Amino acid sequence: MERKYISHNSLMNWLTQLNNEGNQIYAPVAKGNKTDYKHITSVEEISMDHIQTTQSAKAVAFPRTEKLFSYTKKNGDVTLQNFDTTTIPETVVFGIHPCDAAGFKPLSGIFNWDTPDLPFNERMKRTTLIAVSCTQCDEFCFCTSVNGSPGNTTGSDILLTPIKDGYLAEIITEKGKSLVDKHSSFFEADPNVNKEEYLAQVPVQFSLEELNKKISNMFESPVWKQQSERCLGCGACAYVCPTCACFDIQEDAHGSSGNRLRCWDACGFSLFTMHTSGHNPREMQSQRWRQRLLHKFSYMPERISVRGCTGCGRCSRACPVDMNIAEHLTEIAAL
Amino acid sequence: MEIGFYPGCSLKGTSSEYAQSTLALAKAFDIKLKEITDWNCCGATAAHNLNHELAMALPARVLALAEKDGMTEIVVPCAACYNRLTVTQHELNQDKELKNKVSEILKMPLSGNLQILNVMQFIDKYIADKIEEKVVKPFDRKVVCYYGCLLVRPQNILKFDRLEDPQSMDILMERIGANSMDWGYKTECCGAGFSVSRTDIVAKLSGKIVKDASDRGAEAIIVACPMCQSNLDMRRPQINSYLQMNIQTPVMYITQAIGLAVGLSKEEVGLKKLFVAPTFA
Amino acid sequence: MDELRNKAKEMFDKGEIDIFIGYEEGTRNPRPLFANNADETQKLVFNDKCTGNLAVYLTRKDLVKGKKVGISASYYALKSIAQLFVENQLKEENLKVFGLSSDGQIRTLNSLEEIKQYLKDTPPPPKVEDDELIKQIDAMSSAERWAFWSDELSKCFKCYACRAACPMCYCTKCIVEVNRPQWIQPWASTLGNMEWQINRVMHMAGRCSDCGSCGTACPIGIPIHLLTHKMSETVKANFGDPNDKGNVLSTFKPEDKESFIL
Amino acid sequence: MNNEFEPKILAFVCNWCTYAGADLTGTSRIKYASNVKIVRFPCTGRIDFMLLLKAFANGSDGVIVSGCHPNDCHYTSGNFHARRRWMLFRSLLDFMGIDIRRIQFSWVSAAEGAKWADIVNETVASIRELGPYTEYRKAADFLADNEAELAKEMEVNNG
Amino acid sequence: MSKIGVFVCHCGENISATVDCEKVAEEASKITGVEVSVDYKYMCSDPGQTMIKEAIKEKGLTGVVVAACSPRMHEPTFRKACSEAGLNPYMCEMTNLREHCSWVHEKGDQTTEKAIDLVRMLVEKTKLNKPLSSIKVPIHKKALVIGGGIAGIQSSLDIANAGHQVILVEKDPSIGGHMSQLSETFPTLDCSQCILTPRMVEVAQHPNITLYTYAELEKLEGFIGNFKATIRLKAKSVDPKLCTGCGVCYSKCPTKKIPSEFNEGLGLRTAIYTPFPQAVPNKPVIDKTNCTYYTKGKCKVCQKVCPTGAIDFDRPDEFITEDIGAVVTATGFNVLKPDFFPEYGYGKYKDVITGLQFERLASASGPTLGAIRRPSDGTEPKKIVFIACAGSRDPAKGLPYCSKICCMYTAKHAMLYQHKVHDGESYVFYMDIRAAGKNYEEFVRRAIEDDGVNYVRGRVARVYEKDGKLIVKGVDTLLGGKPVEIEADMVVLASAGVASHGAEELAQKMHISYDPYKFFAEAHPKLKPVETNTAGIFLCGACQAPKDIPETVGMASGAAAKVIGLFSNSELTREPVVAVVNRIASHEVSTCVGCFLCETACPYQAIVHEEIKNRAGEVIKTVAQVNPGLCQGCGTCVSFCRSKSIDIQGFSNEQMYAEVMAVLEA
Repeated sequence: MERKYISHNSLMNWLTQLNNEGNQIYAPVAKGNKTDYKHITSVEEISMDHIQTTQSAKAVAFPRTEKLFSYTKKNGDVTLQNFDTTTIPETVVFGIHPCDAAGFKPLSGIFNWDTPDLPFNERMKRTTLIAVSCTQCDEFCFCTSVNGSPGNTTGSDILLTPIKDGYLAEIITEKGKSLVDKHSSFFEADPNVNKEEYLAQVPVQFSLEELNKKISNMFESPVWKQQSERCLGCGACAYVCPTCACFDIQEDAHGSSGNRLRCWDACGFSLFTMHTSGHNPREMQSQRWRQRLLHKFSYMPERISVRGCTGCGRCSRACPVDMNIAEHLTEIAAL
Repeated sequence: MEIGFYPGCSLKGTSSEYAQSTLALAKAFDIKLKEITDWNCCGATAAHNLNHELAMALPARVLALAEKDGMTEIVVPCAACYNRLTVTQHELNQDKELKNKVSEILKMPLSGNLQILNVMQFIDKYIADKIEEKVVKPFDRKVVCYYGCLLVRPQNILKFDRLEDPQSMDILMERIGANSMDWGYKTECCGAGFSVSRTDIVAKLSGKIVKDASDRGAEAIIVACPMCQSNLDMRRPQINSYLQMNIQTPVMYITQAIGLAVGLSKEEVGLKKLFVAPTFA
Repeated sequence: MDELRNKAKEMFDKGEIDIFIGYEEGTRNPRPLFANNADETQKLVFNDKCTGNLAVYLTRKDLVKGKKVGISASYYALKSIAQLFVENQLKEENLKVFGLSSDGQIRTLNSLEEIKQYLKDTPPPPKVEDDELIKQIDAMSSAERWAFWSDELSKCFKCYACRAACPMCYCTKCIVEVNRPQWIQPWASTLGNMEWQINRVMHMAGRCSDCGSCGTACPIGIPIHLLTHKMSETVKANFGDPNDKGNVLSTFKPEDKESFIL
Repeated sequence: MNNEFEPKILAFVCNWCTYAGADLTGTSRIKYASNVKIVRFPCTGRIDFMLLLKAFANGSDGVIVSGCHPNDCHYTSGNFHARRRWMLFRSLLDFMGIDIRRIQFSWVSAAEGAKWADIVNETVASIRELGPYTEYRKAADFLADNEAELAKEMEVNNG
Repeated sequence: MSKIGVFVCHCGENISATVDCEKVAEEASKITGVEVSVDYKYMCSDPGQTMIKEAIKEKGLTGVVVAACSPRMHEPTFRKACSEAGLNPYMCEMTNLREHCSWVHEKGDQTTEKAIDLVRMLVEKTKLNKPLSSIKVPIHKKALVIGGGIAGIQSSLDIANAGHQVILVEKDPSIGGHMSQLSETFPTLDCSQCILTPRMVEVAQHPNITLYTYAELEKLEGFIGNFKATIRLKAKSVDPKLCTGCGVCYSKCPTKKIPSEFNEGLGLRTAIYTPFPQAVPNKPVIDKTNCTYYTKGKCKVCQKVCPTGAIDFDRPDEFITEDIGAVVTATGFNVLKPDFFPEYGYGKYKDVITGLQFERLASASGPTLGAIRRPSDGTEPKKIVFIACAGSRDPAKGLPYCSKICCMYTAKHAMLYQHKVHDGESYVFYMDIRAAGKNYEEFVRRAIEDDGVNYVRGRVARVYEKDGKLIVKGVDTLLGGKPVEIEADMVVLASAGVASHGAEELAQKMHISYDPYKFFAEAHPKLKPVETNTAGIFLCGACQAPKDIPETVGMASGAAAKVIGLFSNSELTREPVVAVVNRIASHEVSTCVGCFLCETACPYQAIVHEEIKNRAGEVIKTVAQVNPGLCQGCGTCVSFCRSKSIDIQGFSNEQMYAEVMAVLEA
C-alpha cells in the first residue's frame, strides 16, 4: 500500500479535474441540518463538517429504484430491451467514511452470493471510492465494536486521513492507484505521520466475541420481543443502512409496454414476508426485529463470511423511536 | 366599563337629546360610552341607492375605526345607523372578496367581529339586570311603544326582536312601571323618507300613528329612532292640522323614559328639547 | 415525574392496568417505554420533551390486545385517542390516560368525555414555525410550489416512517400495498412519492391530530408535516371543528360553501 | 393538419345527471369539441381522487368532474360528499403546486344539455391556452428510457 | 385470457355519418384481448342481436362491448341478448358513440379517433368485469301503515283488500285524522264525516287489518321486505276488551274543562274521553296529563262507575314487534302554530281563528252545532275577513311554499258563512287564487258571483282590536295599492299547512329524507312521487306536502299499489351493482380495519358490523359488511375507504382504473 500526501487545494483541483474528465462525482453536500451524497458539478458544493451522512452511499451501486429491463408487446410478440451496461458512467464517490466504504463488501457478498448481479457488479466496476477517515464521532458510532475503525481501509480504493492542511492518502487498490497515477502531480511524498493520532476515538461498546457466541443460539429468546416493543415497523433503518440489500421487483406497466423495476424493500415491513395465502411467517414486529439482527450478525457471517454491520450508527440516528442498535447489541452481548 | 359609541348625524343634531339621555343613562349605571375616533356618516338612505361599494365602505370605515380604537362592542342608538352598520358587517362577512376589496379601499384592516348593539340590546345586556332596583320614580303612565321600520328589519340579519310584533321596548317599559298598551301601529311607516321633501305625506302617515295612540289614551309614545321621533314630534303642528285635532301626546325616547324612572333629572335627559312637552314630568 | 411514577405504580398494584405506555430517557430525547409491571414504572419520565405521539401504540394488537392500558399522552396524543374512539379502535374501559397540562401538572383523564372536555378547554400548542413556513409556501407561485414539493419529495425513499409514526395509520393493508389496481407506484420516484403523500394527507383529512409526528419521523427531513398541518387548517377553516359522528369526509352539510364548481 | 395543441381531457361524470345531460346534448345535436372523453360513474361520490391524478399522469391535460346539482343527487348525498372531497383535494393540490386550473368541477343536470356543451367548450379552450401538462407527466415518466435519467434520479435521490 | 367481442353500430346513419365505423371496428380488433370486432347497420335490430349471440357462442366470448347509443337506452336490450346466448349479462357493456360522439362532433378523423378511444376504454373495463347475479331478497308480506287519517285509511284498505296483512298505527285515540274535523268538503260541499265514517268502520272490521290506536312507531330496523318494526302502545288506562263503549265514564268524569283537540280548542272535553262521537274505536282513553287521579292521586270516579270494570290505572305502555315487508307513511300535517302571526293577533284576540277552527264552527257536530258564532261573546259575526296565505308563500317567515288547499277551503268557508249568515259581509284577502282542479275554479267563481264574497287581492299587514272590532289593515293591489281597512267581527286565517309534529324524529327513525320544512321527501319529484329514497318505505298524503282529499286518496292508493306490487313476488330481485367488503384471505380475512367511517357516509344505512371469529368462536376483529338489500350502489363508501377494502360491483376500482388508463394507449 502506497502512502502519499495531498494538500486540500490539490485535492479540490484533483476532483475538479476528475469531474472535467467525465467522471460523475458524488460527494457530501449539506442542506439544512442534514448532509447527504449528491452528484456535484463543482467542488464548492462539498461539505465535510458532518459526522455522518443521513444515507449511506450504497445507492451508487444499488439505486433505490432501478430498471432491470423493459419490454414492448405487439401483436402477441414480446420484445425485451435488456439492461444496458454501456451507459453506466465512470463514477467517483468522494468523502465517504470508512464504515460506509466497508459496507460495499457485504453488499457485494449478497449480490454475488449465487448468481452474480449484473447491474450491481457493472456499477461497482465503474465506481472508485475515495474515503475520508473520521476525526469526530458521536454516541451512535460503534465501528470499533464490530472490528472497524475510523481509519479502516477496508472497501476504500483510496483513504484520506486529514492531517494539518492536507491529507495522508493511502492508495489501497489498483483502481485507486490508477486514479492517482493519472494525476500524480497533485500528490506529494508520504508525510510520515502517525495516522492514529488524527483519528476520532470511538469507544468499544460491547464485546463482539460475546455477541457472536450468543446471538446464533438465541432464536427463541424473549429478548427480541422486549427490545422490539417500541419499534414502529418502518424501513428507515434498512434504507439508510450501508449493507441492507433487500429489494422488491415491481412492474411499471403502461398498456403494451413496461419496465421491470428493482426497488428497495425492508424486512421491518409487516408485509415483507406476507404470502399470497394470507399466511405471514414473520407476523410480529419482534420476529422482524430478530430477523434484522440475526441476518446481520449470524446468517451473513455464516453464509457469505461477512458481517452485515459496519457500526456506522445510521439506523439508530434515523429511527423515529430511538431503537439504538448498539445499545441492543450491548444488551445481548451481556446476556 | 367602557364601550364604543357611534352617534351618527342625528344624535349630533336634531336629536341631541337622544344622545344626551343615552349617555346619561349609561353613566347612571357606571358605563362609559366612548365615541369612535373620527367617525363618519353611515351612508343611510342615500348611499345604498347609488353605489354598493360606497354603501359598504362608509359603514365599514366606522367599523374599522372602532376596531382600530380597540373596541369589541359599540352602541348605536339611531335605528338607521344600527341597521346600516349591522347589515354591512353581515354582508362583508358573507362575501370575503368584497370584504378584501372594501378593506383595500379603506386601507384599513377589518375583522368583522364587532358586536353592534342598539339601545335595547345595550340596555338588555348591561342595565336590565339592575333596572328594577334602580327605579326610584316608576314611570306609571299609559304608553304605546313605536318601533318604526328600521329597528327590526331585515330580521334575518339583525336578528333583533320579532319582525311584525316587536316586544323589547314594551317589556322594558313594563319593567319601569309603565302600562304598555296593545295598539295597531307599532311598525307602521312614519314617512321618514319624506320627512323633508313631502311633509304632507308625513303628516298623513304619522297622523294615523299619533291618532291611534291618542285614541287609546296613551300618555306618551315611546320611540328608539331619531327619524320616528322627529316626525311624530316636530311635525305635530302639520299632523294636528291634517287631523283637524289637537293631540298633545308627547313622543319620548326610551332612554329618556328609563332615565326619568331611575331618577335622572329632566335636564339630564334633555326633556326640554321635545316639541310636544310631556305634562307629567 | 414522581407523581406519574407513583400513579402508574399504584395502578399496577391495584391491578387496574396490565401495561403502561410512557416515555423513558433515550439516547438524545425521551423515547417510548412499555412498563409491564410496577417496577418498570420507575423509569418513566414525562415532560415537554416527550413529543412523540404514543397513541400510535394503542392500535398495535401485539402490544395491547386484551390488556388494560395506561398511557401518558401529549396534547396531540389525546386528540388522536379521541379520534381513535370515534373510529371504533379503542375501548373506553381498557384505557387510563394521563395528560400533561401546560403548567407541567399531570392530569388523570378517566373517560372519553374528560378527554374531549380537556381538548375543548385547552388551546393547541402554537405552531409558530410551521405556520411561518406555510405562509412562505402559500406566498409562492404555483410553479414555485411545484418546484419546492417535487424537489423535496423526490428525496423520499419510501421507508414509510411517516406512516409508521402516525396513530391514525393503523390500516393492516395500506393503500400503497394495494396492487389491484396499483393506485400508487410502490417504488420511490418523484411522482409516486407525491401520490403517496397526497393519499396520506387526504386520508388524514379531519382525522389528523396535527401532531407532526410524520415530519419528525422522516429520516430525510422532508417537511411532510406541513402538508398535514395545512390540511388540518383547511378542514378547520371550511368545516369547523369535527363532531362526534364520522369525520369531515364522511359527513356533509348541504350548505357547505365552495366557489369553484360551475 | 394544423399544429394547434389539442388537449386531452377526461370527464368523470355521474350516471344520473351529467351523463344524462350529455345524452341530451347529443339528442339536441349541440356540437362541442371532441377532446373530451366521458367516463361514467354511478355517482360523483364514487369518483376517487386518485383517478384524477392518474389521468394527469397518463397524459390528460385536463379533467372535468361533473354530477348532480346539490339536493338533486340520485343517491341523496353522494354529491355533497364529493363536494367536500373536492374542496379539500383542490386546496391540497394547490398547496403542492399542482395546476388546479386543469380540473373543472361542475354540476350539470339531466336537463342541461346546453350547459354541458358550454362546460366542455370552455374547458377545452382554457386548457388549450394552458398548453400540455408536461410538468406532471415528466414527474410521472421516471426512468423513462436511459441511464442519464437514472443518474438524475440518483442525484435527487441522494440530494 | 379475455375474449372480448366489439360490436360497432352504425345506427342507420346516426353514427356512421360522422364516425368511420369500419375503422373503429378495425382498430378495436387490434386491442389485446379482442377476439372479434365487427360493425353493423342496426345492432339493436333482431339480426344485430343475433350477430352478437352467435359470436358469443361461436367464439366463446367472455365479454361484449356494444359501441352504439347511450347505455341508458339500450343496455338492458344488449344485456338480455347476451344472457340469452349464455353469457352473464353483466359481462356486457356499452359505449356511447351516438349521444356522446357522432351527434355532438363534426365528421372527421378526430371524431373517429375519439370513438376508437371510447371503445378502447370500455374494452379495458369489460376485461375486468365479473359475472354477477342479481340479488334476491325474501319479502314479509305484511305492511305497516303509519297514520290513520284518510291517507292511511285508504292505503290500508287497498292493501288489505288485495289480501295482504296490514298493521295500521295511529297516535291519537281514534282514526280519522283531519278529515274527521272538517265540516263540508270542496268542491261538492258534501259532509266530510258522512263520507269518511264508513271507511273508518271498514278499517275496524277488516279481517286483514290490525288497528293500533294510541300507538306510535318506536323503532324501524331492517330493509325492504325485511323490516322489523317496534310499536309503542301507549297505555289507554281502559281495557279495550272489557270496555263496551257505553260512555258512563266520561259523563261522570269530574275534570270537564279540557280544551278539546278535536274541536281545536273551541269546545271542552273530559279527562277520560273519546275524541268525538263517531270515533273508531269508540272506546275512551284517559288523558294522563289532565286526569286528577294521575296528577293528584285520587278520584277514580270512572273506575267506580264503569259497569264492566274496564278501567285499569296501572297498565304501562306496551311494546310489540312486527316483521314487516313495506311501510306506508301517512302521517299528515298540522296547521301553523298561532304565535307565528303576532301581527294578526292570533292568540291575543279570541275572534281571530284558524281555518281549522272555522271548520269546527261550521260543522254540525261542532261546539256551536254548525252556527257561526264569535268565540269571544257568542254573537254572530256580521262582517268576517278571511286571510289567505297566512304563513304560506312568505319567504320572510321561512315558509316560501304554497299550502295548496287554502284557496279552496277559504272559498268554501266564505261560502258556508254566506249560507249561514245571510246578512253577513265577507271578505277574502288573497295573493292569487289557485283553483286548479276539477270543478275548483267553478267553485270559487260561485263563491264570488253567487254568494257575493268580496275578494280583495292584497295582503293584510296587521289586525288589531279597537272598540270591540278587529281592524284589518290591508291593501287592495287591484286598485293600485290602495290601503284598505275593514272593521271586522271575526278574522279567519288560512294558516299554512306544516309538517306534523314529530315528523323529523319519525323520518330519522325510518331513515328517510325530508325537505327543509320537514315534509318527507319523495324519491323523485315526478317519477317516484310515492317512493322514498329508502326502498320499501312509501309516502302518501300531506306528510309529503300539503294536499287536498282527492289527491291524498289518489296518492294513498298509489302507495298501496306499490306495496301490492312488491308483495306480488315472494322474492325481490335487485341489480347487483352494490358495494362489497373484501373478505380475501389475508390480514385476518379482510383488509377492513373497522373504522366504520363508511357507516356514517352511507346514505342508506347499508353498512353493518360483522364480527369475524376464529375457530374457537372468539371475535378476531369487527369489520364492515354491506347489506345488499339496502345498498343502492352509489359507491361513496368505495372512494372514501382508505384501505380500499370496500368495492362496488360493476364499477369496481380495477374497472374504473383500467378505463382511465386505457386512454394512454392511444
